[in-house]
Amino acid sequence: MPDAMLDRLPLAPPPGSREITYVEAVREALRQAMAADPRVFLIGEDIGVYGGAFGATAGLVQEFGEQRVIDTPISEAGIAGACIGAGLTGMRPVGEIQFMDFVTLSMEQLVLQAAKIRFMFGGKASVPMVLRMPGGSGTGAAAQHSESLENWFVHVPGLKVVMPSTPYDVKGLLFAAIYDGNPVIFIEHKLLYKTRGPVPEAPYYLPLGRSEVKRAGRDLTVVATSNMVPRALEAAQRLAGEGIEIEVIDPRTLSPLDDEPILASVKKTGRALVVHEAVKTGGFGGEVVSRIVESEAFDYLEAPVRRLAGLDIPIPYNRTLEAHAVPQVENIVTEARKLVRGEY
Amino acid sequence: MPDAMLDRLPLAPPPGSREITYVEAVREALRQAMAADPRVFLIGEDIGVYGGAFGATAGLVQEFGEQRVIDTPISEAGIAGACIGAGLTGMRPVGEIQFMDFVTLSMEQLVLQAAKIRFMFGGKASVPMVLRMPGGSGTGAAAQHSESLENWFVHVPGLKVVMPSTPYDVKGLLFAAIYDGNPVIFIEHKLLYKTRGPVPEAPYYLPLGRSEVKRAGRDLTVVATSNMVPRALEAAQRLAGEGIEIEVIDPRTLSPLDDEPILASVKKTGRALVVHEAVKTGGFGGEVVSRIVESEAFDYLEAPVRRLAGLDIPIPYNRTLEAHAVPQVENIVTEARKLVRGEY
Amino acid sequence: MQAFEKTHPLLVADWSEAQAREKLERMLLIRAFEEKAEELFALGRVHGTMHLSIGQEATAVGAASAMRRGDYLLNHHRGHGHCLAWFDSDVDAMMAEFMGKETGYCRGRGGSMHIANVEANNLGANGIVAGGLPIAVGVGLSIKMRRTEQVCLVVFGDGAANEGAFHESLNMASIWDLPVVYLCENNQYAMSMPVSKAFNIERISDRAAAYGIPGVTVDGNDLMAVYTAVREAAERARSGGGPTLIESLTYRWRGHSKSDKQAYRTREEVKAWQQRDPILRFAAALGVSEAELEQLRAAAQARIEQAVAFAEASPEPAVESIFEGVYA
Amino acid sequence: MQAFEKTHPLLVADWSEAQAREKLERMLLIRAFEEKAEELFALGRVHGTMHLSIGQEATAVGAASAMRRGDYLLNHHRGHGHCLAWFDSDVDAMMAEFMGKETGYCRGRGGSMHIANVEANNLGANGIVAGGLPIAVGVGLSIKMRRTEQVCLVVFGDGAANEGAFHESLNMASIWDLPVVYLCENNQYAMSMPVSKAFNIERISDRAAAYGIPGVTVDGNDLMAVYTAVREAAERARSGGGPTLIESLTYRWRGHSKSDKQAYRTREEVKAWQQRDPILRFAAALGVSEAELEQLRAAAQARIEQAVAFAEASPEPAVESIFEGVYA
Ligand SMILES: Cc1ncc(C[n+]2csc(CCOP(=O)(O)OP(=O)(O)O)c2C)c(N)n1
Ligand SMILES: Cc1ncc(C[n+]2csc(CCOP(=O)(O)OP(=O)(O)O)c2C)c(N)n1
Ligand SMILES: [Mg+2]
Ligand SMILES: [Mg+2]
Repeated sequence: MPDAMLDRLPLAPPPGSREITYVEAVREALRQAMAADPRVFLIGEDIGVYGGAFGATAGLVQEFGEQRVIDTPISEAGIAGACIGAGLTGMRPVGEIQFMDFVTLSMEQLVLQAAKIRFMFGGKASVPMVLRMPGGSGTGAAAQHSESLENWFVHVPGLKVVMPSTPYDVKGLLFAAIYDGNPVIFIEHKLLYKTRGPVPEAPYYLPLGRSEVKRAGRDLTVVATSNMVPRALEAAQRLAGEGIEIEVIDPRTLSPLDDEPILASVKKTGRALVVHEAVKTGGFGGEVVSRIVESEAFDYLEAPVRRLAGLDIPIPYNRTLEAHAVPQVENIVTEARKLVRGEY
Repeated sequence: MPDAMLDRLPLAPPPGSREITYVEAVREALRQAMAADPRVFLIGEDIGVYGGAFGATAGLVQEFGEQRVIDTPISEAGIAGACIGAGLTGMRPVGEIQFMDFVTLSMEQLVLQAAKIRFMFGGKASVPMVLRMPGGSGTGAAAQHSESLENWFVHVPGLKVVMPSTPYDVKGLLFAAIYDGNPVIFIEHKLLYKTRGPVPEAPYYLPLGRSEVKRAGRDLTVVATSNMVPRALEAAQRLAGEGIEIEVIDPRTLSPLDDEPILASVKKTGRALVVHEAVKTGGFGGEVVSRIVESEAFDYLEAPVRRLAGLDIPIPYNRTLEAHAVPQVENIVTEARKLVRGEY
Repeated sequence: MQAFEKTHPLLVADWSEAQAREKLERMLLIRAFEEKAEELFALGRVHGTMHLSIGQEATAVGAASAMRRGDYLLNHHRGHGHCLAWFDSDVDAMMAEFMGKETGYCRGRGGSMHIANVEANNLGANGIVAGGLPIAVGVGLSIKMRRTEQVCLVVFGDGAANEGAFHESLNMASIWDLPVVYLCENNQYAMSMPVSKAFNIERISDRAAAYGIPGVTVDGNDLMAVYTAVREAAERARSGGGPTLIESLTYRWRGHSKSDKQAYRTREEVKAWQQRDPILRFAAALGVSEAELEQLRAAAQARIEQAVAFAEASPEPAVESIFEGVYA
Repeated sequence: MQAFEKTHPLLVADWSEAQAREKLERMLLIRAFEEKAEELFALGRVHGTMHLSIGQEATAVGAASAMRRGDYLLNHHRGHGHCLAWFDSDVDAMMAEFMGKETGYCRGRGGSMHIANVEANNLGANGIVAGGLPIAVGVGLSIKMRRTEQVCLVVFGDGAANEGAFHESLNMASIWDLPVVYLCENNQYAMSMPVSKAFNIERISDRAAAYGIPGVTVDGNDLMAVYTAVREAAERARSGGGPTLIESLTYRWRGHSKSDKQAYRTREEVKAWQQRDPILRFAAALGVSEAELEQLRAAAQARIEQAVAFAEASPEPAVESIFEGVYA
C-alpha cells in the first residue's frame, strides 16, 4: 500500500505550471520530497558537488548536506544494497546508477533481494526504494554506456518499472515511486534530459500503473516508450499531413503495465505498432504484442501487430551507425504507413 | 565462424546410442571435449572433488586434474571474467554457475564484456566460452535458487542461448556451444538432470539455431522450452486420447531463434500456445508470440496466440505453492483444449 | 560458585549464573532443532535443502547475547542457530517455517534459507552468499540518519569473504563509520572449498586492514570469546566508532547441505573438531554436571518435539493466497 | 653522458640514450594526442566522450616499457596513453578510431573508450570501471595453461579499487599464482570522489596484504620509478611468483571527461601537481635541453596532425556493415 505521505499530495495537476526541462523535473521532485520528508535521501556516484553525471542532483548537496546527498565509491552493488537496507528499516532512499549499463553490477541485490524480500518474508517486510538511472543511446557513448535494459526488470515480479517521457510525468511519477512502498526502477533517458514541458510547481503525484494516450487517432495504435514517445508524436504529425491519424500511447509504467487503454485503442484502430529503443529480440515489445493478441482485441486486428525497435546489435560508436541502430522518426513514419496502407 | 574442431565431429547421429541421463550427457560431452582438446577446461564452484552441486562434473577432476577442472572461490563475476579472458586468448573455457540465480552477479561481465567485445573491437577479437547453469524450480529451493532468467540473455545481442530438454540434445548442443566461437549461455534444468534418453556414445554435435519438432500434430502448435517440453509431450499424449493432436516444438536454441519451423507449424495448425516456466511478464513467450503475429503466419491464425508461463511471483518454498507457480501438465492440457475448442 | 569464577570471571561481571545457564540452554535448543531438522529431512517430511549449524552454536548464541533488543540482524543460509539465538525467537514459528506452514515466520513462503523475524529486527537469513553484506550498509546508514542507538550485526561465512559484495560493503561501512558488526563464521569450508585454498592469507580478519577498521579472530567454539569480541565491536559501533570485522573460528559437523559425501575432508578432522564441542566446553565452564546437562538436553529436545507438533498441526498456505506479498 | 648517469644509473643499465629518448618522445606523442583530442572535441569534430591522461604519461610509458612484446594489456577508460605506449601502436589507427572511422583500430565501432590492438595483445580499453579486472584472471589462467612466458598487465584507476571485481580478481590471481601485474593509477580522484573520502587507508597498495601478494606504491610521475616497479613485478610473474599490486601516484590535469566544472578540487592543487610534469622531469633526467625538447614536442605534434589528416581522409563505416562483428 502506498505511503501515507501520498495522501498529503494532490492528484495532479495543481495550478501554476511553467516550462522546465525533464532533468529539472527530476531535481524538483527530489528537492520537494526531501524538504517534506526527512526519510528521503539520495545516494549514488558523483551526485554531490559534481551534481550527477547529467546534473539531476545539482545543488541538492548544498541544500541538504552530505548526510542526505551521499556520494559513494564506485560500488554499484553497494549502492543497491544501501537502498534496500535503508528502505527495510524505515527510510525512503532514492539511489542513482550513473548509467543504466552499470546496473548490471546491482542485479543480485535488486532481483534476488529487493524484489523478493517481501514475498520471501510472507509479506511481513517491505522494501520502499527508488533506483534512478539514465538509459538509452544517442550521445556517442558507445556500447557500454547506451543500454536499454528495462525489460529485464519488467521480467522480475516484485519490482515496478517506470519510464517517463515528459517533464510533467517525471515529477508526478517520481513522487509516486518514492512513496509506492515497493522497489521501483525509475528509468530516465539521456536525450530527454534537456527537453522542456509544462510542470506544476507544487508537489503532485501521478499513480503508477496508468498508461496515457498522448495523442488520439483512428488509424493505428502506436505504443511507444521513453524517448520513442516524442519521436512517435513527431511521426504522427507528419502522417497527419498524409491523412493518417495514429494514436500514441505511452505506458509510462512498464510494470505493472496498464494495458486497458492499449487494448481499447486497438479495438478502435484494428492495427498496432510497438516502438522502443531497446533491441527488439526479447524486449518489452513482445509483452505488449502478446497482451494484444492474447486478448479479445485479437478479433479486431486488421493487420499483423508489429514491433519497431533497436537493431539486435550493441550500440556502435560511430555517429551514423549509432543513429541507424535505433528507431528514428522516419522509421516510425515508414512502418506506420505500411501498416495503415496494408503494405506488408 | 565455428571452430575447426567441429569439422572433425560428425553431424549427429553416429551409431551406438544407449540410454543415459541428462546430467550424464553433460558430463560425457565435457569429458570427450576435454580429452580431444587441451584448450577446453572447466571452472566453477565445487566442480572438482565435490563433482558440482548436481554432479555434472563428477569424476572429471580425477581424470583431468585440478589445472583443467578448477574449483573457484565464491566469485561469480570472477568466474565469468575467467572464461572471457581465457576465451579471448585461445582457450575454450566452460564455466559453471552453480544455480542460475547467481548469474545475477556475473551480468556486467557477460553483458557488457563477453557479448560486446567482438563488436566493440570491430570484429577483430572473439570470446569463445560456454557458461553452464541450472535453472528452474521444483526442488523446494525457494525464491533465490529457482530462477528462470533465459530471456535476459536472449535480449542481449552477442550472446547465444541454448536450453536443451533431452540428453541427446544436451550432448550435441554442448559440443556445438564449446566450438561455436561466441559466448554461449547453456541453461540446464534441475528437474531434467535425472531424466533418461538415448545418446550416441561417440562425440557429435547439433548445430545451434535449429528448432526441432518433438511431436507432430495438426490442431495446435505448442512451443515449449526446457522442462516444459516433456510436460507438453505428456499433455499431447493425454489430448491425443481426446482426439486432439498438438504439435510440440522445442526451439532448443533460444538465441538465435530458428522460427521457421514454428511459423510453418502455425500456418498448418492455425493456433499457437507458448509454454515456459519463467514468469510470463517480459518473458521469452513474448518473443515467440511476436514472431508469429508479425509474420505471414498471422493470416492463418484461427485463434488468439496464448502464453502459458510461470505466475508473476517469486518461487514460494511451500511445496504446493511452488507447484502452482509454474505450468504443470494439467495446465497445458487445459489451455490447449481451450484453444482448440475455441473456448477462450 | 567457585569453579565458576575461576573459569570465567567475565560471566560474573555480566551474567548471573541463571543467565549463563540460559545461554547453555539456548545452544542445546539449537542443537536439538538441527538434529530434528536432519531427521525430518531423512524421513522426507520436508523438501528443499537446509544448512545445519551443529558445532557452531557458540558463535550464534555468543554473538546474539552481545547485542541489544532493537539491534538488527542480517543472517545467512546457515542461519537456524542465529535465528533461534536472536531476541524473541519463537521455535514454533521457526519449525513451522522450516516445514512450509502458514504459521511459519514467513507463512511458508521462505523456508530454511529465508527465515526472518521482522518484528524483532531479525531481517532474515539469506540464500545468497554475501547477499546480506550490501544490505548492512543501508541498515547502518539508516541507523545513522535516524540517530538511534542501534547496531547491525551481519553474519556470513568464510566463503562470503571472497565475494565482491564483501569488499564494497566493508569499504562503505568504514568510510562512513557505520554501526555494523561484521561476523565471519569461518567454519573452514565453503561447501567443498577449504579456506586454505580459497585464501592466500592466514586470517580472514587480516582483511580488516584493507578498510582501515579493527579486525579480530576468536575461538568460535568458545561462547564467552565470541560474546566478548562481539560486545566490544557492538559498543564501538554504538559509540560512533564504526565497523569491526570479527572472524569466528569454528567448524560444521555435518555436510554442507542435505546431500554431501564430504570427500573434501577426513573423518579424523571432523572428529578432532568434535572434541571441541562448544556446548560441552561451556557446560564445563559453568560447572554443569553430566547429569544436569542430560536433563537440559532432554528438555530442549522435548521443546523441539512440541514445535514439530505445532508445525504439523498447522495449516498449509492457501493456494488462493499465492499472490500475497509480491507487492506492498 | 655525465649528467645522465648521475641522475639515472638505471637508464644506463637498461637503455641506450637513444632508447631513453624514445620514452621521452612517446610521452610527448601521448601529450600531443590528448591535446589534439581535446581540441577536436571543443570544435565539435568528435562526439561521445573522452578521458584525457595529460599528466599521467609517465605511468603509461614506464609500465609499457617494462613489458615484453607478446605480453597482454587490459586497459581502462583513461587509456589513450597506455594504448600509444604499448607495442606496435599505430597513432593513425588510434586517431581514426577516436574519430569513428573505418580505418580505426575498431573500425569506428568502439571509439575512445574501447580502443584495442588485438594483434599486439592489447586487449582493449574498457568503459566499465574495473571491467578488465575479472578478465585478467582468465588471461592469467590461459597463460598458465598454455605454459607460455607471457604476463598480463591490467591497468585501472583508484576508483576501480572499490569495485567488488577488484576483490574477486586479486584473490583469484593470488591463490592461483597467476602472472598478472595489477597497475592502479591513483590520480587522486574517481570523477569527483577524492581518494581521501573513498578509502579509509593511506595507500591503496596496502590492500595487497588482504590477498597475500606484494604491494608497492611508486611516484607515478617518475617514468623510471614506474618502470622499475613494473619490471620487477613482471619478472616475478613471469617466473611463477604470482601477481603484484602496484599503486602509481599521479594526477590528471584535465577534468574527468568532456564536461567537468572540477568543483571538487582547487586550482592550486592542480597547479602544484603540474609542477611535477612527468615529461619535464624525465627530460631533465636525460639532460635534454629546452630547445631540444621544443623540437621533439613540435615533431610529436606534427605526427599527430598527420594522424588527424589520415583519419579525416578515411571513410566512415558503411551502414550496410552495421551487423558485422556481433557474432563470430
Ligand atoms: C552467490 C552465491 N554463490 C554460490 C552459492 C551456493 N552456496 C550456498 S552456501 C555455499 C558455501 C558458502 O560457504 P560459507 O560462506 O563459508 O558458509 P558455510 O556454508 O560454510 O556456512 C555456496 C557455494 C550461493 N548460495 N550464493
Ligand atoms: C561500473 C562503472 N561505474 C561507474 C562508471 C562511470 N565512471 C567512468 S570513469 C569513473 C571514475 C573512475 O575513476 P578511476 O577508476 O579513479 O579512474 P580515473 O577516471 O580517475 O582515471 C566513473 C565513476 C563506469 N564507467 N563504470
Ligand atoms: Mg564456511
Ligand atoms: Mg582516479
